[in-house]
Parts: sequence; C-alpha cells; structure tokens
Amino acid sequence: ATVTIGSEAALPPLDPQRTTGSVGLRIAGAIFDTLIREDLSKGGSGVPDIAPALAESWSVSDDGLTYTFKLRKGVTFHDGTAFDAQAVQTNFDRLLNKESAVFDERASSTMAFLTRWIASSKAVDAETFTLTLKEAFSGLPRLLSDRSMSIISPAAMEKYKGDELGFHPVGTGPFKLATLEQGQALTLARNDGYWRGTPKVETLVFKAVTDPTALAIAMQTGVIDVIPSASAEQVTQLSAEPDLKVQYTDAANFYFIRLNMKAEYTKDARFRQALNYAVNRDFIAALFGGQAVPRGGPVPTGNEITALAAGTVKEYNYDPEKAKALLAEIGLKAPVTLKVLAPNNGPGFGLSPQLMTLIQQDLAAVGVDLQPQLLEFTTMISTERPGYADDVHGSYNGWVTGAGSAYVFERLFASSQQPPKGVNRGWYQNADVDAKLATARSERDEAKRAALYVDAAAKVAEDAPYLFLYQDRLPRVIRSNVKGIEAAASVYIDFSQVSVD
Amino acid sequence: MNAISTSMDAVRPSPVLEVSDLRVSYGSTLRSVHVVNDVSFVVGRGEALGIVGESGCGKSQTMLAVLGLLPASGRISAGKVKFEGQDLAALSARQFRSLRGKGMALISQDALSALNPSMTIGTQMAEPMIHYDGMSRKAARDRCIELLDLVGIPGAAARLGAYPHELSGGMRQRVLIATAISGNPKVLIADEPTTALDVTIQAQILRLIDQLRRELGMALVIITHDLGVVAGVADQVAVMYAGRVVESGSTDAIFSEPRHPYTRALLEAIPKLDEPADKRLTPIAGLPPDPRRPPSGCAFHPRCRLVQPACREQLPALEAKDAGNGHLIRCSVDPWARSNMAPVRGIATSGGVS
Amino acid sequence: MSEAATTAGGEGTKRSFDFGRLFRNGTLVTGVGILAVMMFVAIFADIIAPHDPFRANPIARYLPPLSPGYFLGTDELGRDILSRLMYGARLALLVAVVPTVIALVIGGAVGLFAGYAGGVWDSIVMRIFDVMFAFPGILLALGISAALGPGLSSMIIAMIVVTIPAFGRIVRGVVLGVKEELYVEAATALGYGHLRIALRHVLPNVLAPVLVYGTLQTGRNVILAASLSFLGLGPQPPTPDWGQMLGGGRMALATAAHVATIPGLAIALLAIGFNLLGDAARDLLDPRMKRDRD
Amino acid sequence: MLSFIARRALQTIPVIFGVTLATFLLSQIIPGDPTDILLGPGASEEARAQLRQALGLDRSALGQYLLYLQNLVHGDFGQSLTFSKPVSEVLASRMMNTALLAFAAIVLASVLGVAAGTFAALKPGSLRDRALTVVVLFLNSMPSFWLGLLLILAFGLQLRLLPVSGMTSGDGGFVNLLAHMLLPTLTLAAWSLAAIARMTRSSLLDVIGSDYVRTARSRGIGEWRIVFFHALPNAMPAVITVIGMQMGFLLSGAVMTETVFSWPGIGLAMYQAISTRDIPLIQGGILLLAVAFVLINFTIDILYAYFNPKIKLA
Amino acid sequence: MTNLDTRSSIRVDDLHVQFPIRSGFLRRPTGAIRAVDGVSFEIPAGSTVGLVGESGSGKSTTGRALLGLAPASSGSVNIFGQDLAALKTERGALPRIGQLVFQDPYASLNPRMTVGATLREALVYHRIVSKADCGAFVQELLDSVGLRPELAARYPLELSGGQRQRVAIARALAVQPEFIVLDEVVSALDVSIQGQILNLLMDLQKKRKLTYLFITHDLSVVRHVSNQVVVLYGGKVMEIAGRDRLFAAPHHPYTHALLSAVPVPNPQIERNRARIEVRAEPPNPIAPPSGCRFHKSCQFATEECRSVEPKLREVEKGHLAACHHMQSATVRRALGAGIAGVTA
Ligand SMILES: Nc1ncnc2c1ncn2[C@@H]1O[C@H](COP(=O)(O)OP(=O)(O)OP(=O)(O)O)[C@@H](O)[C@H]1O
Ligand SMILES: Nc1ncnc2c1ncn2[C@@H]1O[C@H](COP(=O)(O)OP(=O)(O)OP(=O)(O)O)[C@@H](O)[C@H]1O
Ligand SMILES: [Mg+2]
Ligand SMILES: [Mg+2]
Repeated sequence: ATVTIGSEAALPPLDPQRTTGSVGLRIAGAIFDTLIREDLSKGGSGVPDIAPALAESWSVSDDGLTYTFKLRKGVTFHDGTAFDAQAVQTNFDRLLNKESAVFDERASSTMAFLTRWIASSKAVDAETFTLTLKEAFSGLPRLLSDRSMSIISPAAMEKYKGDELGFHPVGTGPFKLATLEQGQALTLARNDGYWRGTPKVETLVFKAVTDPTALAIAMQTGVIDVIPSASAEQVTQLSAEPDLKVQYTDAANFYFIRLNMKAEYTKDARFRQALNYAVNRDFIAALFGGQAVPRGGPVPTGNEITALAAGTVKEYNYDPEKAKALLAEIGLKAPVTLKVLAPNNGPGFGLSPQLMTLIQQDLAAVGVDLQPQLLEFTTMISTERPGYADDVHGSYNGWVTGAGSAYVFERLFASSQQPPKGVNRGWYQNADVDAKLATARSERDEAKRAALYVDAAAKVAEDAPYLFLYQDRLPRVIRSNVKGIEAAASVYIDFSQVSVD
Repeated sequence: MNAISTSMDAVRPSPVLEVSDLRVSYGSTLRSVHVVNDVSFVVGRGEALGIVGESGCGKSQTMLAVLGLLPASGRISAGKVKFEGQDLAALSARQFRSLRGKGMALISQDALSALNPSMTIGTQMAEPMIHYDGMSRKAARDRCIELLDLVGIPGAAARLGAYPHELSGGMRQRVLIATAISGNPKVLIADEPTTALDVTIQAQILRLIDQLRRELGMALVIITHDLGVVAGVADQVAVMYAGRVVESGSTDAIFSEPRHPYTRALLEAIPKLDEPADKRLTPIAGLPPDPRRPPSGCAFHPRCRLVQPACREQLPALEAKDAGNGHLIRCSVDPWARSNMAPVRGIATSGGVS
Repeated sequence: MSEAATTAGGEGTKRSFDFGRLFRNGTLVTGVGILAVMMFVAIFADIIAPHDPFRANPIARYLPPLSPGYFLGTDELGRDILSRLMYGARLALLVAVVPTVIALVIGGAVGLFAGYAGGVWDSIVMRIFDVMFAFPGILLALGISAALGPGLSSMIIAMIVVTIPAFGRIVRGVVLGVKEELYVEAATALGYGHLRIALRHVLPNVLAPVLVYGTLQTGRNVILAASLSFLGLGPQPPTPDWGQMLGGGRMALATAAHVATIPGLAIALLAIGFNLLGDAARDLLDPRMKRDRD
Repeated sequence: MLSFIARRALQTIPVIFGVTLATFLLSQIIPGDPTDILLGPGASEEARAQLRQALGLDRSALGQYLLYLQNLVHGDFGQSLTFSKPVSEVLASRMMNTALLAFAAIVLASVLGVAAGTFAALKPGSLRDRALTVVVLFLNSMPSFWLGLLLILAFGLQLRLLPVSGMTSGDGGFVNLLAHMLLPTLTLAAWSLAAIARMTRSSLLDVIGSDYVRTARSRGIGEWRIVFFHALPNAMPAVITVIGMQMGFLLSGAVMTETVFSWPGIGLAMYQAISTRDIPLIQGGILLLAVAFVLINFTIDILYAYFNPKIKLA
Repeated sequence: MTNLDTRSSIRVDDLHVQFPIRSGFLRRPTGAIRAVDGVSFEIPAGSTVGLVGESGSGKSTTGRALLGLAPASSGSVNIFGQDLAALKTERGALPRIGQLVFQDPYASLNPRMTVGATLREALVYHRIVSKADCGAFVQELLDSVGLRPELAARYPLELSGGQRQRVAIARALAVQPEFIVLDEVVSALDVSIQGQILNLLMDLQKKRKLTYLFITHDLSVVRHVSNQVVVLYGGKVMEIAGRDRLFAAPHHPYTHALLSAVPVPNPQIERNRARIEVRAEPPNPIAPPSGCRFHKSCQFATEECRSVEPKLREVEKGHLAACHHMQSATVRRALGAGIAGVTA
C-alpha cells in the first residue's frame, strides 16, 4: 500500500540538522530516528511523553551534568553502516567539533539551541555514549527528541558534504529514500528490517502542492491521503467529504506580536497590557474559522505546565474599556503609531495580512494606529535577528518548535536569550523571571520545577512582553482508510505506525 | 489599321457580354449608395469596348460586378449580366468560378499588387491549369513558357521561378496579361492596364493587348481615364460620369462628334499633342460628385456650362436622340444635335467650345 | 480665376462631426460606457459604497452574494465586497493609467528622438530597448517589484520600466514612417528647423496611432498590475485592490468562490473597457492601422 | 539568406550582453543579505565574512560583475539558497517542464488561434465572426491567473474531471501527464490564442481584400485554394511575428500559471525564489528566460525571412 | 544657349547625385545609385523648363537637388547668381528663393494642420508678415490660388485632391519664392481637374514672374506649359531644346520614341501612327551600361554607341542632343516619318 502525504510547501533538502521548517522535519521523521523520541501513539491533549528510541535508556549524573545513553544494538543505517556510539559521536562532531572532517557550520548554527548546553560528547564503548553539559539542564532529553537531532549515517556524512547530504538522506528510520524529485515529490520505500518492526505500508510519497485549494482538491480526488497541516478553508472544504476525517492535534504553539521593550510606548508595561486588552481574540478565532483558539497568555495548551498554569497565569480577555483606561492612565496623546513587522506569507502565516487588518481595527478603536509592515518571512527574520531596532515596536511571529516543553519559556523570555545569543528579540528582561527560570532549569524535582515555571509564566503574563494572540489547533485531514495517525499533540506523525485498510 | 471594321454601317458582331441596367450598391438597403447606375453595354465577339471616365465614376465597380467579384459589402441591386446569352445570376458559384479565367479574364491596374508576392510567377500561372484543367506539371510548364513568349518576355523558361518583385513594372504587366489570356477567355477585361507604366511601356502593352485580341479573337473591355488610350484601342466607347454612362457609341463618332457636354468638356480640358501648344485649356469647373450625395437631376449639371433648369430636376435617359447608329447620349439639352444646330444660349458666351 | 468660384462650390467633405456614426459604433459605446461607469464608481465611491470597505467582521465572513445588506457578499474578513470593489476602482484606474501615461511620455520622447535623429543615436537607443524588451514584461516587473520591495510605488515603477520600451519602439517605428512623408520633406523645403519639424510636423502625426496603442496598453497594464498584486507585490493590505482581493479570495475558492471570482470579473471588465476603446479608436482614427504587434 | 542569419546573429550578441548586465544590476538593488539565508540566523560573524568572500560579495560592483560574467561563461549561475543546489541544476531540471508547458501552449494557441481567425475572416461580419470577436476580447482581457482559478473551479472542484496541480500523480504515464497539462496549457494559451486569432483574422482580411486575391479569383481559382494557398501564406509573416512574441510572453506567463497550478517549472521556482529572496535563482531564472526570449526572436526573424521572398533572396 | 548674365537664370552644371547603397554587417556603403549623372541645363528667369523622362530617370532627384534637398556629389547649381552651396549655409535663404510642389497632394500636406495653420506657419517662420497681419495674408494667398477663404479652417482630409494641390501651391507661394520646382503636380489629379491647376500655374507665373522647373512624364502637358524641354534618360540629359523645336524635330531617338508613344485622343491619328519601340528595360542606375545609356533600347545603335558615351552637342542654336548618329541621314529620315501627323 502507498500513502501520499500532501505538503503545503516545497520539499526542502532532507538534512535534518540543517532544516528548520516543519515540512522538512516531518519527512525527516520517516527516514531518521532520534536518540529519544516523542511517543505519538496516544491522542489527547498534553505534551507527548518521551520514549527510548536509538537510546534504549539513559541516566543522569547527580550533578545533572553528565548524561549517559545506552544505545540500541543491532540497528543498521539504510546504507548498511552499523549504528553504534561512534556513529552518534560523529553526528555530534558534525555540530561541535570544528576540527572534525564532518564539521558543518550551517548545521552547527541551526542546532545551537541544543549544542549550547553541551560541553563535550564521548563514545565510551560501542553501546555507551555520554554527553557532558556546561550546566545542569533537565530539559535535555526533550531537546534530544527534537526531529532535527536525527542521527545520520556517518558514512553518508563523510561521503556527501555540504548541501549534498540533503539529497542523500541516510538514516535508521522506517523508510528509506527511493526517488527524489527536487522540491516537488519524494518517494520513500519501506525499511524492511526496521527495529520497531516492519512498517505497514510499502511506500510513502510526499508531494508538494503549494496552492491550498489545489491541495484540497487533490485530497478530494484521492491523489493525496493526508494533509498534515490544513488551513481553515481546507477544513471547511473537506469536512463535508464522507471519506475524510479531520483531526485536531492541539500541539503546543503560540502566535503573538513580540513587543520591543526598548521602543517608545511599548517599553511601558501598562501600554503593553492595554494592547492585550484591546484585541478581540474571538474575531481572530473566527478569522481562522475555528482552527485557532484565542490565547491571551504565555502558556499554550499542550505544554508541560498547561494544567498547572490554568487559573494562575493571567489570560488577557477582550476589554477595550480597560485598555482605554490604561492608556488614559499613561496619558498618551493620540494618535499613537505602532510600527510592527509581519510576514506576508509562509506556512502558518497564510492569513497574516488579514490578521493584521483585524488587529489594526481593534487597536484603532482604542486610539492606537497599527502600521504593519509586511515582509517576506525570511526578510523579516533577518531584519529582526539582531533584535529590534528602536523604531520597530515588534513583529508578528509564532513559536512551534519545542513549545511543549516548559523550557520554551526560558528560550523566549530569559534575558540571557537576548540577541545575538537567542530569540528574545524584544529585549525583555525581568530579574525575577530570570532567577526562576535559572533555578527551574537545573531543578530535578518535576513538581518543583513545574511550579517554578508557572511562577515565571505568571510574571511574564503580567509584564506582557508580547501581545498574545492565539494558538493554532493544527488540524490534519486524513483519509478514513488511513490508520495509525493519532491526534497526539505534535505537528509530526509516527510514520512507522501508519497503515491502510 | 482597322478603319473599316468600325465604319458606321458595319454590322456589329454577335454579342458575348451584355450588361443591362446594372446597378451596384453599397450599404444597407435603407441607406444604400449606388456607385453604378443603369449601366448597359454590349460587347461583340472580337470587339473592343473602351470605358472612360474620371476616378470614382464607377468603371471598376462595373467590371467587378460583371465578374462577380464585388466585395462582401457590395451587391448588384438591379440589372442583368449575360455572357453568351446566359444570365450570370442564374449560375451556381461553381459554374461562375469556372467561367472566370476561361470565359472572362481580368487584367488589373497595379501589376505588383495583382500578383501574389509569395508565389513564383510560374506557380501562379500554372495553378488553374494543373488544378482545374487537369494538365500535367510538365504540360503546364510548357504552356506557361509559351504564354510568356507570346507576351514578349525574353528567356521565359528562366523567368518562371522568379517572384513578382524581381521583375520590372512592364514585365509584371506582361506576366499579368499572360496569366489573363492563359485560359483563352472570350472576354478580356483590362482595368487601367497601363496607368502605372511609363508612356513607352504603355504603348508596348497596349499594342500587345491589341495584337493578342486580334490573334486570339477575344472581345476586349478596356477601362481607362486616358482618352488617348481609348482612341487607339477601342472600337466602341462608353463615357461614364458619376456611375452612369453619359455617352456611348463608336470610337470615331465619340471623338469626331462628341455630343454630351461632359465628353466635350473632357476633351477640351486636357492638352493634346495635335493642337497648338499655346492654346489655353478649358477646364471643367468644380469636382465630380460624391456618390453618397448625388446631385438631383443630371449628375453633371453643377459643372455643366450649358445647364438648363430642367437638368436640375430630371435625369435624362440614355437615348439615341437623332445621332443614329448606336450613338447614345444622356442629355436633355443635347446642344450639338444635328436637328438642333442653333446654338443654345451659353455656348456663345462660354467661348472655348468649338 | 474663372474657375475659382465654381471650384469651391458644393463639394468636399462636411466639416461637422458625425456624432451619429460614433453612436452607432457599438465597440466605442460599450468601451466608453464601461470606463465611464468605472470612473463614476471610482469618483463617488465615498458616497455610493454601502459599507466601510475596511470594516472587518470575521463573524460574518464569506457571506454569499445577495446576502441582506451585502449585495456581493463578504470576504475572508467579513468586509463588504461591493464596497471594496468600488474603492478598488480608484486604484485600478490609477495603476492602469498613471504608469501608461508616464511610460508613454518617456518612451515616446526617447522614441521620437531616436527615430528622428536616426543613425548612431537610433542604434544606441534601439539596442537599449532591445535589452529592456528581452525581459518578458511580467518577469521584469516581478524582478523590479521584488527588488524595490512590495508596494504601490515600486509596482508603478516596475510597470513604467516595462512599458517604456514598448512605447519607445512603437513611436520610433511610426516616426520612421512619418519622416518619409512628403509633408515632412515639404517642411524641410520650407527651411524649418529640426525641432519645429519634429514637434510640429512629425509628433502630431505620430500621436494618433500611439494613443491607440496606449489605450490598448492600458488594458494590458490593468492585467499586469493585477498579476503583480496577486503575487503580493502590489499595494499592501488592507488597501482595497482588485488583484489583492482576488489573491485573498483564492484560498477559499472551493468554499466561497465569489470572493475570488468577483474581483477577477472586475479586472477583466476594466481591461475589456480599455481594449474596446482602443479598438474603436484604431478603427476611427486610422482604419489602415489594423495590425497590432502586441 | 545566410548573410541575413549571420547579421541577425551578430545583433543578438550585444543584446545578450546587455541582458547579463541588467540581471546583474537587478541583483544589486535587491535588498536582503544572502549570508542570512545561507547560514541561518545563528551563524557567527566570521563565518559570514568567510561566505561573503567566497561569494565575491566583498568586491567592487565592477569586480562582482566581471566575476558574474566569468562564472556564467563556466556555466556557473551561483548557488540557489532555497534549493541548496547550483542554480544551473535547479533551472536545468525545470527548464524542460516549462518548455513543455510553453510549447504545448504555443502549439495549442497557434493551431486554435489560426483556425479561429481564419474561420472568422472567411465570413466577416457574420454571426460567427462576431461571436468569435467577443470570445477573443474576453480572453484578451482576462488575467491568466483568474482564468486558471476559474478552470480549477470548474474542472477541478465542480466536475472533478481533471487534476489541478503538479505534473503527475500516482504512477504517472503519458495520459496522466496529459491530464495534468490540460488546464495549465489552456490557461497559458488563452491570451496568446486571442492575440493570434485577432492577428490572423485581420491580416487574412487584408490579404483577402488585396488585389492579387481578386486577380486569383478572376482566374477561376476556387475559394478553398484562395484561402489556403494564396491568402494564408501571405498572412503568415504577420501571424508568425505575433506567435514569436507570444512565445516570449508564454515563458513569463508561466510564472503566473505555474504558481496557480503548482507546475514544477522555472516560473514556480522563480516565484518561490522571490518569496525567499533567493537572489542567484531569481537572477539565473530571469537571465535564462530573457536569453530564451532573445533566441526565440532570432528564430522567428529567420522564419519570417523564410516566408518573405524579398528577404530570402537578399 | 549660354546666358552670360547669370543673375537672370538658374544654371545647373554637371550635376551628380548619388545615393549610397549600404550592406554587410557594418552597413558600409558598397555602391551607389547614380540617380543623376552629370546633368547641365539652364532655366532663364521667368520661363518654364520642362523636365521629362521615364520613371527613375532622375527627374525628381534633379529637382530636389536644385533646392538642396538631395545631396549633390559634384557639379554646381547657381540660382540667379548665387551659388547653391553658399545659399544653403544661410538659414532660410534658400527656401525663400526656391520652393517645391509635389506630385501627391494627399501626402504633401500635414494632415494634422489646418490649411490656415500650414500657411501661417510658413509666413511667420520666415517673417514674411507679422503675426497680426497673418490672417489677411492667408486670405490673400488662398484667393490667389482660387480657394474660398473659409477653407482656411479645414484640414487636408476635408479637401479634394485639386483643392489640396492648390493649398500646396499656396504654401510654396507663401514665402514668395522666385523659383518653383513643380514635381508631377498634375499627375495624380483627375483629367477634369488637371486643366484647372495648369491654368492656375500659368496665371501665377505671369502675375508673379515665377521661374518653373516643370517635372512630368506627360509630354502633352510639357508641351503645353514649358518654354524649353530637357529630356532625361538614366540620369543623363538626352536632349534639350525649345518646346516647338523639340516636338517638331526631335534629334534623339529616345525623344522620338517618347513622342511616338504618347497616346493622342484622336482615333484617326492613333490608328495611323508609326511607333518606335523601346525594347529593353531602363538602365540600371547602380551599374549603368557603357557608352550611350540608351543603346540597348535604340534601334539605331552601333558599336560606337555601345562603347563611347555621346556628348551633349549643339544641333543648332538652343538645341542640344547627345547622340552619335543624329546627323545621319537614315536616322533622320526614319525619325521624321513617325512625327508627321502628330504635331500640328
Ligand atoms: N467597398 C466599397 N464600399 C463603398 N463604396 C465603394 C467601395 N468600392 C468602391 N466604392 C465607391 O464606388 C465608386 C466607384 O468606384 P470605382 O472603383 O468603380 O471607380 P473607378 O471609376 O474605377 O475609379 P478609378 O479610376 O479611381 O479606379 C467610388 O465612389 C467609390 O468610392
Ligand atoms: N532617397 C533615395 N535613396 C536611394 N535611392 C533613391 C532615392 N531617391 C531616388 N532614388 C533613386 O534614384 C533614381 C532616380 O529617382 P527619381 O525619383 O529622381 O526618379 P524620377 O525620374 O522622379 O521617377 P518617377 O517618375 O518615378 O518619379 C531611382 O533609381 C531611385 O530609385
Ligand atoms: Mg478603378
Ligand atoms: Mg519623381
């Protein structure tokens, strides 16, 4: 049997350690394994559990600095190379060891979110591999489950350098590359000796259909079996079809306008709170046709601490009067002009112009003139990467990667994460928050750790460094006869479990 | 040379082409413009008819109507055309088609534009022979060479592969004549065949046409605005003005004894080699009428020096008056009628008329 | 002059303009009619538009045409499509006409110069035009718009750059023809200077065919502008712009087809208006100029 | 004829040279730093500097242009940032797809356009002529992407008859390819079809009204032969010119059509390149299409000369 | 026929006009069309010289060269005592002495200017009158060519061919020239209109003491209007004579052939005329034949004609011809026969 997955964007080269978008990483999951995986076999809300993958088990030293992994035996890469500690070491050499022949600058920078914790790595013996951290970090296993930390065949790594590796992906995963049609289509053949058991479908096809309507039609006409990331219009169009089902993953993610703490107006917390009160998030949800839910605070559904945070961490609601009152309190003279960057397209941002229009309308009602500047996504990122300039009040952005982990709060809100080191591009800084996050990072008592994060999140919500907007429900459309895709809170699919009736 | 054949009492040969009361109209039936009106003439076997008149008087339209080649917007709205006694209106499109080229052939005015620029002259000439007469290519080729020889093109065989633009004006006109006579037509219609040519070449072409007519026994209709050309070639002459024939008769009669004021005026308006050089011309005042707004009564009356009140009201018929022998005029005054020798008021004062 | 008096009598074409004939010209009447309606709507959009074209209400989004209060329905933000269409007419006319006129002036001036001066100047200008012309229109516009960043002004600049060589070539071609006309030689024989001949004798005779071409080009520019803004390189949201409305409606083609099809119809209608006007003008001004080298 | 070809060939050289200069200049005004996209956000400053040097971005404008030319001569169009491949490879793999689409469209447009134009010209002013004029007017005034959407709506969504995206689906095969090609080809061909039909009609009417056609008729040549052997060949040069110009437009029209139908050609790649600021790819794509356009025009001129005996002999 | 007082005539001396033929990659001149190849004649002030010859013989080019509108490669033109080259350097001087009227009245008027504007432009540009007096002057001009004053407001499109030709004449007259080149001014007009224009031109000449170079291919017209006739063939002068001389006793076989070809609207004469046929095509202006230009078409051509170019020689006072054989008795006899009965 064959299952065809529709891709909403062009297929990128398949070098997981270089790829950032979910389109590429989704495919990487079919070809590669990580040391630790997320268990996607169960639906329901909440962040998926982590489970052993290429690492059968792992342990942490008491100081929390050394992780020791026991590796799975008898696994081979698609090219026949044996999987062992040396293979894992080569993968880390690619990211960490500038002297190594396989070192890759681009992969290294892409993987910095992980490697910044790591002091050294070592293949102790064939089945044992250790990572030594620079400081204690309890979130490491979750980070290792990120698709980009896929383990690539060392033989392939040596053979194909630079961009070439992306066209010759060799992993240990359930499927291996059969044919590759640059950017457009990709055919994967089943890996018969897969260590989790032979996959249930023979072929997996990934097909890029960049036009959303065409993608939906392809689904209707049976050309495609799965749309892993569907838009509101597609869901509306396809939900009437009897042989298709819509699945909401509700994986953790948030969309927001990150505000600049250094710019006029937005440096004032009351102003930022006013903005949060001024926006009608129900309108936004309506714009997304119910495929998005209002999210007025920093903790998304599907995060480790979601349940704990409920009721504790403030969620802003639509209250224009309060917004006006806050603005009056500051004594701002209208009109206040806000310059905000926004992507004009790209996966996840298809409705960006419309969204800006809505927010513009809401803010205008409280006397704030929003001036969105629509840019190509990449242009926007390169503009904001060094941190906002003083004349920019913020940018519309979203966060999906690792949003299930509580550690995401540190990545987004810790002052240590200000550019150039991290993505705290709005220069948010709160000593209290920083302290709580730092303690939590090395806290190994789960309950205490979670509580610390909730405290930090509550503070963040109060400071409102973002204009919190909504959470994407990440709907999928699946043909009824395709089984094994569960509504786990993840944008990814466990392809080894997919079957066709 | 053929003074006898056109003498007054000669019996006219049997008719090949008879046109009677022909009217050609353009535009919708409601607001139609008649560019040819009540035109009648007869051409006998081997006879040469000259049609003269100024630009726009309907000469070409008459002949196109005869050949069934009016553009889509034009139509024959009255009258009859008979070829060898057969009414052409009764013919099917196919029959009419096969009549063209064999029964009647056309030589048009501008030789460059009358030849297909993207076909060699050999291909063009041979086309109807091969495709409609079932001749073999070889036979057609031989016939083309023969024809080109006949019209006096040197090195005919070598010229078959030439494109029209490679030939000079005189040669193109000869090629056109050769193609026209290739079907041995009974009537050859030459629409201003020499206007674009130099006088020396014009003389050659006219002689050639005349000679071919005699040799092949064709009837000839020659259209021109040059009175001199008609004088040399035609047996019969029809003078047209504003879509109507105003005078017709034998060439000698028309030139020696023009009866219509227009014919007379025309002869006086041009300098002639056989007249004193210093003689002042007597031009015709005014301009020919616009067919969309024809004047009332006689179309020539606004320019006529002998105009009478009746001329403005009533359109005179084309009739013999007392001229006799087929000499017809369309004039209610008829100032030079034999029975009317007393000069009409106006002739004396106008001076120039002799 | 004995004949003088009679010569002038009762002939010649009437001076008076035959308006009846113009009216009977269906092409012209339709073309002018379409454009007149468009202009009327554009000018009085403020007054006649039933809703605020910017007012969004996502709760009432994708209302179908003929919904109460929303004659043409609403778009993905619940904005009134009819009102946006009316305001969009302004921009549509602007981006069709302004770049065309500017390009006509610049391209025309350069073409006139090249054609009239001839020789080396002509060769240089024509090679530059060749190069500009070698870039297929949309592509060049796309490149320029992308280079200058999306927006109304860069779109207009791109369209001007694309249209200049077209006009330049046309004008030059016509000038070359007109230059050979006898009346130009007559002007030379009268000793007139080059500038006077170029401006008074050549230029006015070039104008008619060029205006015809210009009208047709305006029709083409309607589509070019729509294409660019469809690709997101035109005026930025929430500006009511037809191409962008079409682009916005595209994602809901299956569920709310009217959002995309209605602005498309408006674009086509405007282009038809200019094309009809151009065709009619060509037939009226110069029946011989049947050829259009598009 | 040979000297005509040679002369015409020589003329294209400065044009192609100018085209390279123009594409180069275009890349100079495009904002955005290629190192950002190549290295990703987290890259170090020294890595950036290294890359700049490798790409020659540290040179003077003239130096960059010369480097650009030198690379072009070696078939090196640079490295595509989005596709992580040499631009030449990306373009090469897609050129055939675009050519296929453009070729199918021009064939369709020429055949239907000439046929429709001829059909209309045979009875000017008739009902069919008028109907055709209206259709042509519509096709001429419709944005192609809109037409594409309408076709998708009709054939993809309502009738579910034809695939609306990509080149193949399932196991492929010729029929499958044809089915995928149909709608994009139609969309792409529409505008050209209209232009060709218009030109065929008007130049055929000119020719049919000409003196030599009347002369041919006067010689008893049948209507059928008149149209096909006398009128059409003489109307052809004008029609060929239009077809030639259309080929260029088709190449660029491919950007819109390929985007709408996700046709994996150069146009789609360019669209993607524009949205990701993939400068080398934009540059390479524009250059390739412009050069193709120049070469097509060259071919058309030769064809034109072939149909025109006056040039053929020169 | 040499006139010692150059101020009272226009003299053309050994005029050559060549148009370069360009070809090859660089469009270099690779040859030349020798349109006018050594032409000399003289036009006495106040008289009309007729220039006849077949198409392409260089008539128009000669006329244009006389007004500096065609590039003379060698030779000289002297207009009433002033050298053409000198006149050309002085802005506006040449147009005010010599003007031009073309054959095609439909093409020679700017269709975008009214009749009045066309005339005013000439008047104002050359400062013939002040702007204020312009109107009256335009009326006067129109009147002098027999047009009603209200025609000033019309565009050429609204005029008939004859009326346009009158406007073209008026435009030439506007700058008050002494000399006008009339290039086939009546050829495009209807026969009934031709006479109007010819009479007008003759009247104007008398009234304004104009000097005409009358270019035409119509010998009957030439005979009617000119005092002298110059016969051109292949860019060369074949014969020059007073009008009556030329028609009564042409000396050159080409002139004779030309005369015998003119159709006469008289059936009796037409039927009995002997015609001298011109056999070959006109000479190629790029590579003219050696010897006499006419030898390929001439029935009397001898070896001498093929190799030696005949000079223009005076046959008698005021009558020149370029033929080796014009004195030969056979030729004269053969030629003489054809003329009898044509010219009265
Ligand atoms: N297609 C047409 N539609 C309307 N009127 C036409 C058409 N063709 C010719 N006419 C008119 O018919 C009249 C007669 O034209 P025709 O061509 O017969 O004149 P002619 O005597 O041959 O003139 P010429 O000497 O210029 O050839 C003219 O007034 C002309 O305007
Ligand atoms: N501008 C020009 N460029 C090149 N050749 C020219 C030019 N003008 C005239 N000729 C050539 O010069 C020769 C003489 O031309 P000209 O016009 O003087 O002849 P013509 O006697 O006036 O002929 P026609 O009676 O046809 O007007 C011809 O061979 C013509 O082709
Ligand atoms: Mg005629
Ligand atoms: Mg001439």
